Amino acid sequence: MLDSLLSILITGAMISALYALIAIGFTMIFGVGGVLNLAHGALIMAGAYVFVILNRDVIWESVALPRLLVFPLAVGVIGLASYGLYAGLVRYIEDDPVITFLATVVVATMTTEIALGIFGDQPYAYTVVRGQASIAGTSVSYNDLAGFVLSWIAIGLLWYYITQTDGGRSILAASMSERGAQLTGVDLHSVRTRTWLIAGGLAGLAGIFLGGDQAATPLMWLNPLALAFIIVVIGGIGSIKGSIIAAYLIGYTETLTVSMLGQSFRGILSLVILLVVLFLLPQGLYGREYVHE
Amino acid sequence: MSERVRRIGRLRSTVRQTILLPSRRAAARVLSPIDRVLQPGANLFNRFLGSYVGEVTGLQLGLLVAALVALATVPMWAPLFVGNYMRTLAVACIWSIFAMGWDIQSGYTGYISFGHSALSAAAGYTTALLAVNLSPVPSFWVTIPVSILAALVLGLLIGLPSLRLSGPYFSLVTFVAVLLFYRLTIGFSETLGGENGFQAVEVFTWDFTERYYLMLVPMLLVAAALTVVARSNVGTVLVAIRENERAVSAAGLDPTKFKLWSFALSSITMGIGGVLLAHFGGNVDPTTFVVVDRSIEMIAMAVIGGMSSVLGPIGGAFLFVLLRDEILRLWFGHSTRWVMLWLLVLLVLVFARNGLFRWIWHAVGAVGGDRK
Amino acid sequence: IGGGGDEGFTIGHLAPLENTQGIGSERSAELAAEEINEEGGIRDEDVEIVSANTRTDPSTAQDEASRLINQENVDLLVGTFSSEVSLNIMDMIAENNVPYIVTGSASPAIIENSTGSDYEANKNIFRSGPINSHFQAEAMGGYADYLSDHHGWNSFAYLADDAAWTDPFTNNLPGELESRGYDVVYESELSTGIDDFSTVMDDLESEDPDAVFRFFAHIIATDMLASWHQRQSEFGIEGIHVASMTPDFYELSQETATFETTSQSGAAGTTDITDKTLDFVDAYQSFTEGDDDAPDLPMYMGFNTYDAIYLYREAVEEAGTADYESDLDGIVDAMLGLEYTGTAGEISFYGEDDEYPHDVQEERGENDEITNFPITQWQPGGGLECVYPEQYRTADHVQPEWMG
Amino acid sequence: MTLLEVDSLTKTFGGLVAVDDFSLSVERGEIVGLIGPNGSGKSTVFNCIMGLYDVTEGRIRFDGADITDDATHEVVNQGLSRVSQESNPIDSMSVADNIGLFTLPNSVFSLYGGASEAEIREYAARIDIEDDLDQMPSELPHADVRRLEIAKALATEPELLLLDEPFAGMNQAEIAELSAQIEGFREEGMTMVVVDHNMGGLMDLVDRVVVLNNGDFLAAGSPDAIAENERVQEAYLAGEGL
Amino acid sequence: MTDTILEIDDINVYYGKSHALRGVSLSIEAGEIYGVIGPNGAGKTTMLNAVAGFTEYEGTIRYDGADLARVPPQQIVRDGLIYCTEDRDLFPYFSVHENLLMGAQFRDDRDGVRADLDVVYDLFPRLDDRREQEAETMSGGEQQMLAIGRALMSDPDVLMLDEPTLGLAPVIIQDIGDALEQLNQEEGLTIFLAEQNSTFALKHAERLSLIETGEIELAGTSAEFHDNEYVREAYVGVH
Ligand SMILES: Nc1ncnc2c1ncn2[C@@H]1O[C@H](COP(=O)(O)OP(=O)(O)OP(=O)(O)O)[C@@H](O)[C@H]1O
Ligand SMILES: Nc1ncnc2c1ncn2[C@@H]1O[C@H](COP(=O)(O)OP(=O)(O)OP(=O)(O)O)[C@@H](O)[C@H]1O
Ligand SMILES: [Mg+2]
Ligand SMILES: [Mg+2]
Repeated sequence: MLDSLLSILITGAMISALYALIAIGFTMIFGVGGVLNLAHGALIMAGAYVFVILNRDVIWESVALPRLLVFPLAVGVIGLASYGLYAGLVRYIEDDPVITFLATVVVATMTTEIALGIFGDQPYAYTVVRGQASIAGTSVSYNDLAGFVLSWIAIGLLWYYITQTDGGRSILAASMSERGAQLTGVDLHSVRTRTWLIAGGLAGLAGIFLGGDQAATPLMWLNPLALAFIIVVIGGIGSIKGSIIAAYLIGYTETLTVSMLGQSFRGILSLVILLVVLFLLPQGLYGREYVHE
Repeated sequence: MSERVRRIGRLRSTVRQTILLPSRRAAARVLSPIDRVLQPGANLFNRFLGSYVGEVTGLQLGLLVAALVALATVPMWAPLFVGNYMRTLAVACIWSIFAMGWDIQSGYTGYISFGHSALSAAAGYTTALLAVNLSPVPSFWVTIPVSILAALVLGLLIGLPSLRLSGPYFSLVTFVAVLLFYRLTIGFSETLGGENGFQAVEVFTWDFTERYYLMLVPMLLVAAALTVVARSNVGTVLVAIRENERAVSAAGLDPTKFKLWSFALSSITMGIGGVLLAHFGGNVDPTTFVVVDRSIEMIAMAVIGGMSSVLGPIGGAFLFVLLRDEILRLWFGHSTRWVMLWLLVLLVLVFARNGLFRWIWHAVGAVGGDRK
Repeated sequence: IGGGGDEGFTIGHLAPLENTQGIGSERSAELAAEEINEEGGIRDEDVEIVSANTRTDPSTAQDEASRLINQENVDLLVGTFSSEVSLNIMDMIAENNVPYIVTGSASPAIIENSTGSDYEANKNIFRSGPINSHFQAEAMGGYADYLSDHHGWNSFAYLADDAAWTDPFTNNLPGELESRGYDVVYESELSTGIDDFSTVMDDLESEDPDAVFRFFAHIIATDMLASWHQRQSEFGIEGIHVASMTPDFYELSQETATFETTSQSGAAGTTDITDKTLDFVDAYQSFTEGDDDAPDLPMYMGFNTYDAIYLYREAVEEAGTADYESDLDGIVDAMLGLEYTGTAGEISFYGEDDEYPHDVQEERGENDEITNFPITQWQPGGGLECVYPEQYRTADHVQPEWMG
Repeated sequence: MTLLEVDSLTKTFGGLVAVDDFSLSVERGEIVGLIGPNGSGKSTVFNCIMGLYDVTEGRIRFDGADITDDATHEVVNQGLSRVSQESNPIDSMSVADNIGLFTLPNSVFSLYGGASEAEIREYAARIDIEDDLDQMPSELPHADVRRLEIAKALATEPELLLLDEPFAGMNQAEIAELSAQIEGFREEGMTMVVVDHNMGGLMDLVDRVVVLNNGDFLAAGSPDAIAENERVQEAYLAGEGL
Repeated sequence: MTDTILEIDDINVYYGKSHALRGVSLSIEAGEIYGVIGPNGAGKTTMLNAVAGFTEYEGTIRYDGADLARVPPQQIVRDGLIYCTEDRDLFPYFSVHENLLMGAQFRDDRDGVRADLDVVYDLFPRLDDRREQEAETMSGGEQQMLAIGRALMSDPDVLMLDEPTLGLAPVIIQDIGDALEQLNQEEGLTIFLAEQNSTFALKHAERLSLIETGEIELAGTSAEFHDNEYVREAYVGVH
């Protein structure tokens, strides 16, 4: 009993960190542009595929770069892809949140089709870090462990950036009032660029480790993104702190559900929690009323 | 931002000035005599129906009548085309109902739901469960109302808690709701049929012509009913809720009541569509009914047609289904077809965000000029 | 006005074309058509394959099948991979009387719901392979005997997709194994949406079977294989894993497929089941040369589809007509009279009064064990070998290096 | 006869006491001015009356009925209406439709109720924007947007009208005109409570002034008495209104 | 004190078909308080928006010699031209204190920032009481104080104020007036003031313009405005 509790604690901690990463990226974009970016899921998937393409010779015969090089490269590529999505599409329609929301859904669906067309529906497995360790009797793959550590490093850096630096604070400020940000000399273009780059990088990072855990498939993003939604809503849209706390709440709920009730019940308990939280706190744990200016 | 928006605005206005306006003017020259000829008909229409479904110009009436005639005579012309138009158009009728159902709730109130496929699924699954678990299987006259009721009940179950939430929260929760429905079908596969779903629903008929009319007639009835509602006070209040919910309460109107009502209307519509879809193919399974792709498709249809317009979503649904099942097939292979389809939807979102059919409707309406 | 018509013999092929099984099957159909045309076609008419992508979506499949029937006026339908798709289009196909040979899905319900429940209305429906999962379960019993003889494995675990096609396994296999004197220490059905195998692996390790029989068509268990290798769990992984039939699965899974087995019709061309088997594989490979999308091997569905087209040719030549609209009974009689040697084995169909009318008959060996259900194993170094049944065996089953 | 009775109203936000045990009663036919420094709780009192905020303590009665816990639309339907500090017209509807919305019955089954065009014109005419009926709110100058807000409130046929800073952003001429119109409403039998910082406009209009300071009642009396009240002078007026 | 710091030269602004500013020109000297008055919808806000780069316009606007059309908005702010809008545009979920800090987010002189914070809190004790309250929940008048405070935190050379007295209590209006005069005299701050409240503008501005329906009808010194019959009647009123 104690053993399995410990193993739940450890497994839950690993996976929750990735959920937090996804949720934070999603909530940042929402915070800043008022954009509910469903293409975030597509970026997660793209992260995994980019890693495969660069790291393994199964797609391009001649390319098989070392993992240490591929890792930052893939994160960077997804960051840029995210910015590209903003610069090439979202910025033209962001004045209408509904249209933007729909357009990003369409992008996600389209990207999935493209992945299906290119890679088919079979999974492409890869390893980010080989091997496994045993922590307190629970075996943990180095992949998950690395994912956990890097997620927390990323979250920590982001936290410092957002709360302790003017550049970061201006991202939050711009999320509340664009006009206000301009009046105080914030460069909105640079804020947006930074936000989409960071959010994309986070999605790429999460995608790489999710794929390393389970292999890259065209629909690998749907469930994590759904959980990220639950997390973001529970934590409060726009709040990073809320996302982290909710990610752990949901991560542990999921791990518990799976080990106590079985795979089939995944997500169900999380949704119940979501409904309870919303009933008590319609704005989530740390949310603020949704104002759009 | 403003600068970029301006740039695309400029692009839009150049396109408008050099291409759209001249061609519209030319079209207007050709069309305005027709408009004048049809005007007496329009006047008659406006006198008797105008206050219920909105006023039309001569040409708009002509367009409506032409579309109705075209729909009514499908079995006469569809065989002239290469393709399986009888089936495709029947499918388009069902999806028109879904798109309208989504629109009367999400399009009008601005509470964008990503979970509407769960509502049609509630109806479809109820039909299937009745067929599987009861013997003898009750008649249509029982299963259909019960299934629609089931959609309504689920709609209220989703609507009651989630309509308290503001816009984006509502969208995310409905998105999660539909994923949950999917998980439930898998998790409780003993009762809900799992991945395979059920093949137990009796198909109305496999005869293409009969089947087409069986889908067309309910679709037209739903369209008429929803148009009446949308053009009434209720429609006005729903739009007002989208624009400014506080102003609605200040007007002494209960926003919650109206939002729930729109959800109820929408659920009933989704229920009707769900029952039709179940009896159309006989199969009720997660991929056909539940998965979030189905919700996204109906949204895409409503949006490319023109949100909050009832008739727009019908146009959107027909366009979407025809492109997907017939037109794009002429040039593209299987996965490219979907990519092209979504690309076209994306183009409409960016360049004609108010919807193609709304744009056409207004353009046609403008032909007569300022006769009034 | 609709194509097809009276010139030529049109075969509609239904499969998910994002899936390598589907593509393998489609190429095999085209190969069969090309070969048959070189030999003068079917009843002197040129054969044309019209391919439709069913995805894994029953409604799309219904759309596509309807299109093939009504627009392309196909003379024969072959294919369909997942059971839910097959189940969902049968009604409509039965209505239209087009002969339809299932070549990809194994669920007994396909027969039970059609010819098994209303023979007259459904008699245009056949299955040329694989044998239905009811028989597959029995075949697994024979395979367990082999594993027991060879490695001394006597306790087994059972895992399956929570889906219709595995019901016969769930219902029969544990009993089958116990009746042969083995322990079944663990049984579980997994949600097809599973993406975390750690709990399952923990459970398996604590129950400590010698091997786990798992039946995965929806589930792609790459992740499970990876953790199997990483943890060096002390059991073999046997049964069916559809994803593992992909020729490059060994590579795609980063070699973690090593030691796992899966059964597949045609044994992936590793062995000469009949004298047609290897010729077909060769022909397939030269046919798909330079075709990047096609898998290197026809895969199980390819064998079955290829056979289905040839045997149908034989049936209509025999019947003297391919006109199902006027003489379906003649064609059905001819089908039932066939004893056709295909690439994946000897094919003959059960008759109207059998338990599974129009289903492919299982083949049985000397000890009455089922033999047309060969099992392949990925062996260290990436070689694919047929390990069961004995007469087709190219190599002995290898247990994971960390065991024993 | 007392029309509105606010009885020991307290409203707190977290630890902040925005309104503290405040009472106010308004007689039928009066115009009461409610003044006080910024943040003294005037708008909060209005919000509590209108059911926008949950009341922390105290009761509110209107025309004898307890409306403390009623939702906004219920309060409105009892005959109370408020013109808020910020204008919020519905931008996609014309001025006429904006007014029309406020006349619709609160029933999902009433498809075609509401005021006729002539009635809408009448509401608009009472505040002199009948010429703007076909315009969109965004095309109107600020003062007319404020008038539209008043017209909307009139369209609910209120017995009691709460006006939050009706004069803000208007010039002297406009203030004079608006004051005259408000006087007109009173003659038609309407009761009003007016909040404003513009003493010139307010003091001439009202019968009686109540002063709030930091959520507390500070003083009450005739405009002249208040203008001379030293505490009010110090807390708020700074020489104005004299 | 005769350098022209801000020069608006013949600018026109259109909103669709409507011509909101028609050839408006004026110039502001460094160190003065310049007022623009006019009725509703005259175009005062439009003019300030054009200067701040929020509205497209025809014509030229020069600040400190540079053509503003070529300077990105954030640079305009860094160069000391600070705009305090009619809508206030606060950061609703930042506290009062964080809002003030944002005003100084581009400044490097920490001591200066700290000193300015004291100045603002001195000027508006109400803000001092409410340092941790979220801006959104402040009353209308409190928000107005915060908006002015935030603008001051940007260490402006020229401060553009759009209706700073809107919705403020008479006592506060008086305080603000005093503060503006003080900043103007002691720190040499140039103030460009758009006001509906003509009394306030006339009291504090040295020079003024009257703008009506997008055109400058009258320009002159405060004294000239006081004596002008039309201004007295239409804008100052009786009291
Ligand atoms: N939602 C809220 N949360 C926290 N504090 C609030 C909230 N709403 C108002 N307050 C505070 O309550 C006090 C009263 O505010 P209110 O808006 O009633 O003032 P007011 O008298 O209308 O002032 P003004 O004349 O400036 O509009 C203010 O100090 C304000 O900061
Ligand atoms: N975004 C806009 N779109 C269309 N017209 C506008 C827009 N903004 C302002 N206008 C119009 O331009 C004119 C000038 O408006 P502006 O806001 O500059 O006036 P103002 O002098 O500041 O008035 P106020 O005292 O009410 O603030 C008005 O007629 C107004 O209706
Ligand atoms: Mg107030
Ligand atoms: Mg202004």
